[in-house]
Amino acid sequence: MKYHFKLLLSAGILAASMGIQTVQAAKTSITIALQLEPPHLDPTSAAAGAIDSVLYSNVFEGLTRFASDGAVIPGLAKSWEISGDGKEYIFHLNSSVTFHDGSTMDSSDVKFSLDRARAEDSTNAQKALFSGIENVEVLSSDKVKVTLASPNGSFLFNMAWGDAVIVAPETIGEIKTNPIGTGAFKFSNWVQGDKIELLRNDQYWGTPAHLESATFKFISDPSAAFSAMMAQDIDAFAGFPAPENLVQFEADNRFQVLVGNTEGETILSTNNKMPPLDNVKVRKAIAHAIDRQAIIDGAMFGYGTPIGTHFAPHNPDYVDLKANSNYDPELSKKLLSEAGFSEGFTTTLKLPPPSYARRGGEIIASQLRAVGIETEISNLEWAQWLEEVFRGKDYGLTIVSHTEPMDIGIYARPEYYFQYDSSEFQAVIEALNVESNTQKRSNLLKKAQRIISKDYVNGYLFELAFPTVANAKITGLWENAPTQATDLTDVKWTD
Amino acid sequence: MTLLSVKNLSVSIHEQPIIKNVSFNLRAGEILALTGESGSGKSISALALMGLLPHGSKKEGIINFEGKDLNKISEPNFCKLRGKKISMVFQEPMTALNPVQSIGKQISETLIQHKACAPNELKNRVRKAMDRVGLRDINPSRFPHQLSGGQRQRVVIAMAICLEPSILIADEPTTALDVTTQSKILNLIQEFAEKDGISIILITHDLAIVANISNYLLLMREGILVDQGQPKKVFRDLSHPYTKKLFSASSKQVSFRETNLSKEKLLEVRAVSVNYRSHERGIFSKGKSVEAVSNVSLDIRKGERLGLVGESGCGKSTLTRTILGLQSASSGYIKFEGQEVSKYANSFKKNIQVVFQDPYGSFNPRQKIGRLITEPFFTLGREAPPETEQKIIAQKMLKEVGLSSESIEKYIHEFSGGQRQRIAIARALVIKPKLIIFDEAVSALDVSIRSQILKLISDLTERYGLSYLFISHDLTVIENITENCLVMKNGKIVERGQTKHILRDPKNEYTLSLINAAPKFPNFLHA
Amino acid sequence: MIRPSTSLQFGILFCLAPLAMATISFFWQPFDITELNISNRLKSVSLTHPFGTDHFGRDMLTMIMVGARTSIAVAFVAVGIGILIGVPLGLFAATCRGSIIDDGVMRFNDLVFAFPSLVIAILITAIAGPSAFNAIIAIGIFNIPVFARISRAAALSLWQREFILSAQVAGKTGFRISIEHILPNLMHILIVQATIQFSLGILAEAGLSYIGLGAQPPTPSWGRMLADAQTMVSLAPRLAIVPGIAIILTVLGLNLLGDGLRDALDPKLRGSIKK
Amino acid sequence: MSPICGGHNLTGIFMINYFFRRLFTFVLSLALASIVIFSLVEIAPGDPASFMLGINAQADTIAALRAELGLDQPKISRYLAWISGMLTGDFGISYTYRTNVTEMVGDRLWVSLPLALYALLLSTVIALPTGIYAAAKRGKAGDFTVISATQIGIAIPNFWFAIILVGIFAIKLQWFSAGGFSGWQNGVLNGIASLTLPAIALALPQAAILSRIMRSALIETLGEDYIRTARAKGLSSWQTIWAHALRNALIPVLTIIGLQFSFLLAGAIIIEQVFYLPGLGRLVFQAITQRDLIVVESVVMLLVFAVILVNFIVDIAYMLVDPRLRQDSI
Repeated sequence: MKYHFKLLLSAGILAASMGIQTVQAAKTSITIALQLEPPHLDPTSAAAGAIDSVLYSNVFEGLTRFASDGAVIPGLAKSWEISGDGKEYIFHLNSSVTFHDGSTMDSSDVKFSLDRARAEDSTNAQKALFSGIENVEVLSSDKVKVTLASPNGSFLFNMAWGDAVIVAPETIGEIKTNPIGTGAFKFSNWVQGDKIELLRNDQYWGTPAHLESATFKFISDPSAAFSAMMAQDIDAFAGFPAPENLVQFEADNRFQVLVGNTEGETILSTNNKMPPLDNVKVRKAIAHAIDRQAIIDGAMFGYGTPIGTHFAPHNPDYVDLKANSNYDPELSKKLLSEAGFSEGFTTTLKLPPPSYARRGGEIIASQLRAVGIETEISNLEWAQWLEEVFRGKDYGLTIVSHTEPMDIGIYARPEYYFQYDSSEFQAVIEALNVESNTQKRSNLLKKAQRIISKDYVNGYLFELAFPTVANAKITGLWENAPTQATDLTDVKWTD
Repeated sequence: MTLLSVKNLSVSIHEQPIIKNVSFNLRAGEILALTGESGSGKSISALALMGLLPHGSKKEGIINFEGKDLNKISEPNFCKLRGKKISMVFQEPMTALNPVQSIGKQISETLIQHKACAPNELKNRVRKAMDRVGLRDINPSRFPHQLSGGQRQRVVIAMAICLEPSILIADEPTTALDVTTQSKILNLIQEFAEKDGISIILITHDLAIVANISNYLLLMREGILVDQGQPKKVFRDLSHPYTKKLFSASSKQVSFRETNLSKEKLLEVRAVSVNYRSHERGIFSKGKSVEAVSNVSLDIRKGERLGLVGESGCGKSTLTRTILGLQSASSGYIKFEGQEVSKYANSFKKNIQVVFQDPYGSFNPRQKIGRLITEPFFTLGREAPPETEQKIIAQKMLKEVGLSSESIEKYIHEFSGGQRQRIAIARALVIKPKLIIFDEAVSALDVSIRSQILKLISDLTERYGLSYLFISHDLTVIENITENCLVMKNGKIVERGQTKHILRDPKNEYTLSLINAAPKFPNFLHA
Repeated sequence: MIRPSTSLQFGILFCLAPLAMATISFFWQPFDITELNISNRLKSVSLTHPFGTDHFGRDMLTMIMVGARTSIAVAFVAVGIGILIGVPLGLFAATCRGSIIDDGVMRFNDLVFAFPSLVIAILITAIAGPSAFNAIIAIGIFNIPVFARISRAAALSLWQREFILSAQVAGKTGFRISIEHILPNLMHILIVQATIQFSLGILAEAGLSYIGLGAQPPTPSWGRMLADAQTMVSLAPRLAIVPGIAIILTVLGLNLLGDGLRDALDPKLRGSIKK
Repeated sequence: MSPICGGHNLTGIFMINYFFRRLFTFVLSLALASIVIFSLVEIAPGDPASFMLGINAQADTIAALRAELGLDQPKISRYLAWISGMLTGDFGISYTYRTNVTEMVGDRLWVSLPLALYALLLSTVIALPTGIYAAAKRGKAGDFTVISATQIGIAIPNFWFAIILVGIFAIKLQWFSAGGFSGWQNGVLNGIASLTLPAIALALPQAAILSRIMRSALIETLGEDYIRTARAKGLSSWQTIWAHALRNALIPVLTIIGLQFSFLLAGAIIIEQVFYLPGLGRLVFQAITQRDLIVVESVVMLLVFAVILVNFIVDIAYMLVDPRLRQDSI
């Protein structure tokens, strides 16, 4: 009887009743949405942040790890010793760590992971992180020694990246579809194009997770993201793609909105070798033509922190240099005519897909037009952007968010797509790389920020905000995004 | 006994009156002929009787059948009459049958619809109906496209008579058929009236048929009944002027002066065969070829008027196309004034013109008459006169064919069928060719107009000293307008000679059957 | 049923409105939409802004007016490509009817039809970058077989007509006959088909722009307005409704126009009562 | 072509012959299509390896990945490898997902195929009765209503309609989920429920088109002589429609249904995007942006194959419906 009744029900009512069931059953599980789906599940052989978003800390762990505030704290290595010359690191591993397949994690796994990442045929997207490693030596099952060619102040930081997680040689063959790590969750199922499911690892070496299971759903379309959240099909959305909708969620007591900071400096990247942008006056004129607040309001609906240099504002070493490039169209026009462009000029503005770039690009184009600079906008997909702009350096201006943490070092690479070549800056970074004294490092970092700011290498816009929308009853979600991760170890439902 | 009585029947379609105040009676077992030229409203009258008028029509008056007014009864009740008491046969057998149903199924539908018999008897009843209409050898599981036109018409008749209705309305049942088939179908219809006592309303434009088989005739013109009576009396008295006009057009010989033929050959067709490749081919095999024209030879001398008679599908159109150079011959040759003709020879093309059958399809509807008529000047190439002169010639030609010279600025849809055929003749004459091919040039015309056009052809060719090849399926037309003629069957010439001789004393059996089958006015009229 | 004249009237009315807006926008625009005024964003309907302002503070009415230009131009040129290539192809195939060339043209048609148009459009923009121009190409390519097919079919039946035979008797070449006799007689079919393809073009432009592959900023188009509005539907529904209705009315108008023209241009209905 | 040659044997031979001829063009079209697709995908700028490794990758890393993916092979041998793989049902390994493309496509088909069929079913269920009704009532108020509705239906962009559906039924009323696909393993009804809104959005314009075609095909058939013949036999106008007109009118309708099916399979990209359904369309869209060339090639090829196959089936179906085609050539 009941069965027949069910059949007779319209699909709609059925779906509604199911909705109620999920709410009641959802106490120990969570459905959390992300915008991008991982292409595969090996964090050590792709740049895709989406892989870390799902797996970092949940499934895979490294020797060190990022805390939610961005600090580097012990991970699989409970402690370490650094030799006096700063070249030798001895890591003490946590004992009783097992992989999800039951095998134990020991120092041979660490050696394997690090050697694999720096090997000749490695496909690690951040191979540079490991380039300073000269040797990895197993001292005992829970002790491993890493020898560097030269001291590296950011080595521990580097080891916290998702690209440096520890993997096991036995399971490496299938890592792309069946990742076996040491984290608080084990990988359970992946419906490509739709979702990834994780289950709690009851054998976890650390504090076990509250949730029994978690489902990551992938919703790339911003309006679909809004609908899914509003219809409560999902419990949370980490990195909500449509800032314009956050107001509505904030006003709705079913939801909470966490706006955290990220390591993403959104900049108007400038081709420092392409005339007339090779003229520092022109770059300065551009910098003064830009109204950051208008861009933050127009493109991000107010979410984002203005920056004046390539550094995250929440970092203690940050220097506020916004005054170097305050909004002053008159000054901008003056600088242009000084540079010999009183009639203005035309350049290209190539925009990758994210809405900060597309919308921001329109606003910047309009602001530049006001001082006489015409831009030809072309919208590119990421693949095209990488080919044309990043590798081909065939661009005048572009907008992109550099989300890698502590990446000011890229300005020291003259072949990098900015094509910024300053020996002064390069010297600072060289010094920084071998410096491990905290205070000296801080001074060097501040100096580096000032150099690029006064050279107007790029137009510095804002630090990308990381909005998370979640059901009001969820706690323990990361507010900030020091790295691309959705750490669920501490997440739970409150009643 | 009066079976059906029609009083003051008027029909209008979209507010436009089509038939006005028609009254007549139909008695049991009678063949009532409803005749008139196209547009006279005879088909609409039939549809009005069947209650099957097109959308947007209105009918008034009384149609009394078995004590009921058919104009008043409800649609469901009318459905019970159709097919059972009153049935109908249509003009186009090629389209009157559902192409995707077997003929047996279509015939049985009448029986099923009126619950005439038990399901297990159906097969027998269908067989019986088919036998009755002369389809003894045909399997009911056949589909319409597997039958010839005559056979299809028999199927339609079988559907109409299988319930032995009181009235059978036959709307031009033989017009689309070959003459030999026509006579057989007419015989069949006559038989129903005589043997089965079915009253027939026969709609036809052919007065000879009317005279031959009907008991009573109604003559309509522009929706009005103009004359009626027994055919014998009507045709003998010819009291109404319109009747007289029609009658003389159908029977009168066109005055035809015999000329002395020169010996000089204008066109020489020698042993020409034309093969068609059938479309049914495999991936690797070419289709089998079908011989449409087989070893045909003919000559046209200067001033000669040659006829070519044959039924549909005999290959006469293919022959025409071959002579015109639109189709290449598989073997044999064609010479014009002693020179072999190649497809692109302009010296030949400027001396030959053609008039086609369909007055509606022969002209580009988007061009003005002036441009249409002067098109043949293209064959002259650089010899063509300047445009202003072409226009003058065109105007002159229009006058010659009896149209005003202002017509030059008009479009073709502003003309009637007869006028269009005049324009076609004007177009053919405009470059003064030596030879014209008339391909069924009068077949689509009403009888009164047909005689006018024939007269025009005769006059003009005489005046311009033209030769022509006149192709027709109609012996009476050929008789009136040619001195020599050829009879064609299945791609071959089966008989040739003087037209008079052939018609009077045919040597070939096929020619004889053609002559016998053609409806002629019965002798009683000449008495 | 809508009488021919009624649907024609409505069709012309609905089509003229966007056309007029587009034309007027060349001479006069209520506001300058190249200047973004962020503080003025998402203003609701008022006397100064009859449709309000968008997320960049631009006047929606002006956006609709200028957007009409792009939408119309894209659809128009795409139809033009279809006609300019498809019709000669179809006529050529009909002239060589039954030959290998005819067969080839038909197979080509089938092949193009077989490709998923949207996927190919995405591929084209992946190759050449998204732009209104590439959208035109992508939409235009799929118009070619449409026009080739209908002009071939119509031409084939015309080739059976006797007036073509007379032209052949007059020694005219297939090419000349196609231009002089065939083309004018299938003009009415082409016009009707063009209005239909035009309306499909507007929808296609909207679809491509919606996924970001159509017109690029700062050029506004109706499809791009919809795309920009997609995340703001709940915030300011009119951002999606206004361009949506503009598209619907224009497409509706074109379809009505097509229907009306079909009846008005049908030669069967001219000069005589239909049988 | 002679009218009385239709013995059963001859017909049979002809049908087989016809079948093989169609099969030949079928295979030829596929071969051509594969070349077109391969070239189109190959000339697209952008490198899958660089895409995957991002902006910090070193040149040697990219080269290593290219070698791993087989991208360093010459184009011709890659084409041949692709084709021969396809012939054996092996579509290769996705560059980015690193899983078997055959499996991936198979998974996506479980969403796209039911969605296409669902939408097609909806559109047919709406369109045929309304089309038939309008044709039967031509010139009357009912016809006017249907025509007006179809005009509007055609004019509405389906993604726009989809957004409105989501706004009303998912966000306001919460009857359906706003998107996503719950999977068939959670029950067939669940699966159907999650495909309902997308199917409606897809079906609406299709139904409007189909309804118009049904109407005009039926009106045209109703003008045929054999309809008059049937009426003369005593069939009522509805009986005539059922018994005679419908089957003949269904021939053009069948073509359109065939075309619509292939359109729905491939053309749902935007709808799949709006409802974030893991379907074929979104797979190919995503694969293009990620330069997952092998997936793009294989899916597009599969879609083309589907269209050509549907055409092939429709052609063969014609022959079964229409006895004339068993003999005459087309």
